[in-house]
Amino acid sequence: MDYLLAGISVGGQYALIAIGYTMVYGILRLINFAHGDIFMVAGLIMVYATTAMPLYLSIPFVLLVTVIIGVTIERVAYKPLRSAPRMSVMISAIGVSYTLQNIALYATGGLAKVYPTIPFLSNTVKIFGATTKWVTVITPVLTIALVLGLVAIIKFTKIGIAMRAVSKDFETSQLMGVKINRVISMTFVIGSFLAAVGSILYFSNYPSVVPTSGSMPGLKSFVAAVFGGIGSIPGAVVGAFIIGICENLIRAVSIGGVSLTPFSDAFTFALLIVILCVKPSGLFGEKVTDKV
Amino acid sequence: MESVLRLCDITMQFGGVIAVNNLSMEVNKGEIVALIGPNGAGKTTAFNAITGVYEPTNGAIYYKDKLVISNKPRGKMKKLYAGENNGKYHTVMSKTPDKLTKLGMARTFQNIRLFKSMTVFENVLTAKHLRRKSNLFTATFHLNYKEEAKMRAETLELLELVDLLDVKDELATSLPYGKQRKLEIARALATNPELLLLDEPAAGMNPQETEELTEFIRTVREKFDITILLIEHHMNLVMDISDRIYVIDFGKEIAEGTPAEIQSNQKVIDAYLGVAEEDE
Amino acid sequence: MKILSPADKKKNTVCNLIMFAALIAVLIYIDATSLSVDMIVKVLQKGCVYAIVVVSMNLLNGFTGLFSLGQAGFMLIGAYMYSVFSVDNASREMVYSFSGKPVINFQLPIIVAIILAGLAAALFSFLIGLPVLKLKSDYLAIATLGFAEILRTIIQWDKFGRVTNGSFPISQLNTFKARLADTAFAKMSFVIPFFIVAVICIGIITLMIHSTYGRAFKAIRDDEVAAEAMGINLAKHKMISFVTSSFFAGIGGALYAVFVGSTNAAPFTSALTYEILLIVVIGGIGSITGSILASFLYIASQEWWLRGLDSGTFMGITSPIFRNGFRLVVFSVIIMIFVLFFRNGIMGDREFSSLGIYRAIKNLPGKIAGKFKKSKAEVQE
Amino acid sequence: MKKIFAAILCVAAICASFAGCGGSSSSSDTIKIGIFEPASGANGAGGKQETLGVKYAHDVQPTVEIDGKTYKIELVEVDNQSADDKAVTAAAELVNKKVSVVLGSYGSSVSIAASPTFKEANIPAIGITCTNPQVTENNKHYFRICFLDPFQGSVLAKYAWDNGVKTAYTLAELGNAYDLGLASSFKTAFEKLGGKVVAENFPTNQADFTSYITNAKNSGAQAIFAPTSISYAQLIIEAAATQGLKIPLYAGDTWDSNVILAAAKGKDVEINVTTFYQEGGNKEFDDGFKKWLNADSSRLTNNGGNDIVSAVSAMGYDSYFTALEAIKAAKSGDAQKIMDALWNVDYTGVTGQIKFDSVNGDAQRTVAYIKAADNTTGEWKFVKEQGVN
Repeated sequence: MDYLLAGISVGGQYALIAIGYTMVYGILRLINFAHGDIFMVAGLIMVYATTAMPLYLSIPFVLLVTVIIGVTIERVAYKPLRSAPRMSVMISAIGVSYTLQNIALYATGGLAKVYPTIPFLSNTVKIFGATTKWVTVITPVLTIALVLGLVAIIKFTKIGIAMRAVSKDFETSQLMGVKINRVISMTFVIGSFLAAVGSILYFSNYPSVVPTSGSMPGLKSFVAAVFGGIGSIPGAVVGAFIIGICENLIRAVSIGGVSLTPFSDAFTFALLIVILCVKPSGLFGEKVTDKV
Repeated sequence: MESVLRLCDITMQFGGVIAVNNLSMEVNKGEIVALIGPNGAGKTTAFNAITGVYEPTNGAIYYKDKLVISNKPRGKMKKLYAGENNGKYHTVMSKTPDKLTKLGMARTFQNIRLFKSMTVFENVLTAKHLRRKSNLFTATFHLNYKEEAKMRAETLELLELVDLLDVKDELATSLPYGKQRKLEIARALATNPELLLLDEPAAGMNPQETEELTEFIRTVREKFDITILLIEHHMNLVMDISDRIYVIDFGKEIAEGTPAEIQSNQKVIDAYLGVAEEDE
Repeated sequence: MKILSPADKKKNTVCNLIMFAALIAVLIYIDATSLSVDMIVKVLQKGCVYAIVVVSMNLLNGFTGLFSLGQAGFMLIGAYMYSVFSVDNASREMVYSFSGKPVINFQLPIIVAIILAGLAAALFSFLIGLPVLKLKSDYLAIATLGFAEILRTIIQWDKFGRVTNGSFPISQLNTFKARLADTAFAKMSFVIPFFIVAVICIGIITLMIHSTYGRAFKAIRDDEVAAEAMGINLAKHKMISFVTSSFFAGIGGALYAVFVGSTNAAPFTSALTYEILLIVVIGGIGSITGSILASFLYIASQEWWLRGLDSGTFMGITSPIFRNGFRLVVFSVIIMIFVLFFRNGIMGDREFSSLGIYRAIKNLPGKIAGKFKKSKAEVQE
Repeated sequence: MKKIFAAILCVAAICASFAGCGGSSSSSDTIKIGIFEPASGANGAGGKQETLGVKYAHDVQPTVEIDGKTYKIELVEVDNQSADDKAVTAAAELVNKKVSVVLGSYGSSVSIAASPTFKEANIPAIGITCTNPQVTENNKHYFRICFLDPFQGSVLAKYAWDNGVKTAYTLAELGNAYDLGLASSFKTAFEKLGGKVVAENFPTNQADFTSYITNAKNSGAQAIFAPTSISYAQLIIEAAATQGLKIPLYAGDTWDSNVILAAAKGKDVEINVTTFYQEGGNKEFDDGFKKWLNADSSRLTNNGGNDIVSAVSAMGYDSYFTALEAIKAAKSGDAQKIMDALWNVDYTGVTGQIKFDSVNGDAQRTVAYIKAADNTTGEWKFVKEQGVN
C-alpha cells in the first residue's frame, strides 16, 4: 500500500512535468532537455522567495517567475534556431540545461537548500493504514484537475485550436495565418506553469533542492511522455502514473534474495528502450510515416 | 522477350484507402516504359512499392523473373483488406531499397534528393560504393587504392558522358535545377543498373529543358544499354520516348499500349479530360 | 571546398610534415623539461584523451548524422575493462578489500589492456546498436542515453563487485610512466604516449572518413532515403559507424583511466556526454581538426586558464563575483554563444590545413594593410 | 565575422594563459600549504566546512618559527569539484604553485585520484576526512588524521548491538564509495556480533525515499544505518518523519552537520552519528571558531548559515596544526623533509591525539564520539565515547 501511494504521488508530479515535454515536442518536435532544470529553478526560486516574502505571496511569485523564465528561454535559445536542423536545437536545449545548472550551482554554492514547509501540504495524514503527507494525497487530484482544465483549453479556446493545428502541420498552419510565435510562447507558458506547480508539490514532499534535482525527474517525465505517446496529453499523464507506480513497486521486489532497488532508475530506461523498439508511437501516439 | 520487371496484382491499401489496386505490369529488356495517370492516381505509390520503400499490401514483384517482393494481407490488414486476390499470395518477402539497387534497380526522386554537403563528383563517387570489392579494413587503410583510383576514373568518365565534368567540384545543390536532375540520373547510373526508374524527371522544367531531357534519356538508354521505367506528367516527353505506356486511374490500370494506341484510347481521354490539356 | 592543384597538394604535404615534426619536437621538449605533474603536462594529457573521444563522437554525430548520447557509457566500459586488467598485482587484495576476492588476478601489458578496452566497448555497442539504431534522431539520442545510465548501474552493482569493485574506486593502475621509467624513453613518458595513442586513433578515424565508407556515412547523414536508394545498407553502415565510434570511445575511456590513475563509475554520467557533445559543437560538427582544436582549447581553459574565475583573481582583476562556480557560468555562456551565433563552430565542416596557415602568415602584412577579410586561412576539403 | 571572433578568442586565450601562469611568485620566508577540497559537486558542502576549519587555524596561527626565523604561511586553495578527473588537474595546480604540504580532501575518491600527482611531485598530503583505506595504503606520501571506514563501521555496529538492535537495515548510495564502504564494514562487524543486516542501495539523484523506509519497516529492522551524503540525509529524515518511523537512524561522520540538525528539528526521528569531534569538547576552540564565523557573513554562508561547529571543521583545524608540527620538526619548508618529519609527529588537537602508524600513515584512533540530535533545541547531544570492543 505504501508503495502504491508513493507511486501515485510521484506519478502525479511526473505527469505535470511530462505535459511540458509532450506539448513542446508536439509543436516544435524538440526534446526540451532544459525542462527538468526549469523545474529545479522553480524550486530554488521558492527557497529564496520565502526568505523575502510571506508564503501566500511567494507561491504566485514562483509561478509567475517560472513562466517568465520558460518563455525567455524559448525566445533566446530556441526561436533563433527555428529553421536550423533539429540536432542544433536539441544541442541548444542541452546547452540551456547546462547553463541553468551552473547558474544554480553558482547561486547556491553547491549546498543543498532546504525547501520551505508549506503548512497544509506538509502535514501528515493517515490513509489506508499508511502514513503520509497531505501533498501525496492532493497531488493526483490536483494533477487530474489541471489536466482536465488544460484539455478544455485545448479543445475549446481559440489558442487551443491553433495549438492543435500547429502540432499537426507547422508550415501549413503558419500559411493559414496562425501566429506561430504566440502559440509557441503559450505552449511554454503552460509547460512552465505546470512545471512550477509540479515543483511545489514535489519539493514539499522531498524538501531538498540541489542543482541536479531536476535532471532525474526531468528524464523520467520524458520517459513517461514517450511511454504515453509523445504529443498526447492524456498519454503523458497515464504514462507518468504508470512509471511512478512501477518504479516504486520494483523497490519492493527482490529476486532470490537479491534486492533490485539499485535498478529502479535503470528500470525506467529499460522500459523506455523496450517501448521505443516495440511501439515507438507509445500508448496513445499517432504513427507517423516518412514521406518520400 | 526477356522480362526485367514484372508486377503481379500489386495492391497498396493505407487504412481504408486503396491507393494502388491490383496493378499488374511488365517491363522488358531494352524498353522505355512510362507509367502515367492523372494527379493522385497512385503512380508514385506504385513506384515506391517497386523500389522497396513501401511494402505492398498484397501481390508480388519479380525482377528478372526472380521473386523480390511479395506480401499478403497481414495483421490489421487481414480484416481491413478490401482489394482483390486475397489468398492468392502466401510468401512474405520484402527486400530493402539497397538490396534492390544491388540487384540492379536504380532510381531517382521526384523531389531531388542529392547529398547536400557533397560536390557533384562526390555525389556520383558515393554511389560507386555499392559495387566495391574492398572491405572495411582495406578501405580504411587505403589498401584498395587501385579500386579507389578506378572508381574515381569511372566517375569522371560518367560525368563527362552526362556533360557535367565542368562543374564536378561545385556543390551539388548549387547547380541549376536541370543539371541537378541530370546529376541524379548520373548518380543512379553509377550503381551500374540494368533497370533505371525515373520518378517525374521533367517535373518543374520548361519546354526547352524538357526537350533536352528527352534527348538525354534516349542517349542514356543507348549508351548504357538499359531498361527504363518512368513516371511522367509531360505528355510530349512520354509520347516521344516511350515504347509502351501504362495508364492508371484511381489506382487501377485503365489502358496499356503504344503511344499511338494510348492517344486514341477513349478511356484515357476521359480520365485525363481537361488535365492533359492543362498540362500541355 | 577548394580542390588543390597537384602543385599545391605537394606543398601542403610538405607543410603538414613540417608542422607535424615541429609539434613532435615541442612535445619532446615539454616531456624532457617538465615534471610529470606540471599543469601543461596534465592539460596536454587530458586534451589527448578528450580529443579521441570527441573525434569518435564527431564520427557518429557529425559524419554519419546519428544523434547518439551514449559516449560516456562506452568510455565507462573502456575505463573499467582497462582497470580490472591493470591493477598492480601487489595491491589488488587491498583495492578489492570491500568486494571480496577479485576474479581477475593478473595484470596485462598496458597496450593490450587498452586495445581490450576498445574491443569491449565495441562489443557492447554492437549489442546495443541492434535494437536502437533503427530509431530516429531524438529517440536514438534518448535511448543511447538510457543505455549509458543502465550500464553505469550494472557496473556499480555490488553483485559484480569481485570484477568491477562495485562502487569503490579501482586504484593503483598501470601507467605509461611506470612502464617506461627504467627505459631509454623515461624522458618521453608523460605526454608522448598519450599523444601517440591519440594520433593513431584519430588517424584511423580520419582514414576511414576519407575512404569509400566515409563517403557512405556522409551520404547517410545528408539523405537517408537517397543513400539507401544508392544501395547503401543503412543498418550495416550505421552499425559500422556506431561500433567504430564506440571502439575509440572505449580506448578514450581506458586512456582516461590512465590519466586519472584510478577508476570510479561516478564521473561517467550523461553530464560527461553533454560536455563532449558541446566540444564537438564548438569545434564544428563534421570537422576533425576542429574537434581536436576544440578539445585542447576546452580542456586548457577549463582546467587552467580560467581557473582564476573561481579563486577571486582573473587577469589581474579581483572581484567578489569571482567565486566558486563562476568559471562554469562563464563557460556555459560561451557555449550558448557558440550554439546560437556560431552554429558551425570554430571550423564548420572544413578542415585545417597547414598550407593555409603558411599562406596566412605570408599574407599577414598584406592583410594588415587593409585586406582584412580576404583569405586569412585557406581551407581545403 | 567568424574569423574575427576566432582571432579574439585566441588572443583572449593567450592573455588568460599569462594570467594563469602569473601571480605565483614565492618568497623565501613564505611556506605554502595547499587546501585540496571540493567547493562544488556532491561533496561541496562538507568540503567548505572543512576548509573553514583550516582557514580559522591559519588565522589563529599564520606564522611558524623555525630556528628563530618567522615564516609566513600562505594557504593555496583549489576546488576539486568532487570529481576524479578534475581532482588530477586541481592537484597539479597545487603542485605548480609549489606548495610544501597538502591538506585534504573531504571524500576519498578525489584523494585517490590526486594521490599519484602528489606522489610524483614528492609532496606530502594529509587526508582530513577521507576514510577509504585505499587513500593511504601502499604509499608513503599520503597521511590521514581521521579514522577509517572499517573502524567507523565497527564502532557503529558495536553501538547498535549494545543498544539491543538485532536486525539492522543499511541504506547507501550506489556508486558512492564512502556510503558503501561504511555499510559494508558495518555489515561485516554487525554480523560478526550475531546480528542480521538487510542491505539496500539507491541510485544517484534519488529523491523519493518512501519505498526504502517502507522496506526498512517491513524487514523488521530495529535500526537504519544510512551513511549517506548530506543532501540525501535531509530527504531520508523527511521520509522517515513522514512515515512515522519509530526506529533510530544511525549514520557516520557526514551526518555530523548542522544541515542535519535543521532537517531534524521538530520532527519525531531519532538520529545517532559517529564523529571525530564533539562540540563543547574544547570550549576555547568552539568559542573562537564561532566568533570567527560570525565576523564574516560569507564564512557563515559557507558553514550552512549558522555557527554550529561541525566535526569536519575541527578536523580541518587539527590538520593545519599537524602540518605546522611537521614543518617545525622538519625545520624547513621543504616538502621532502616535511614528509619525513610527519611520521614522527605526535600532536594533541581538539579532536584528540594524532599520531601516525608506521605502515600507512593513518592516525591511530581507538574511539569515536557518538552524538544524538536533539530535535527540540536543534543541537547535538553527546552520548558516549565508543570503541570497537
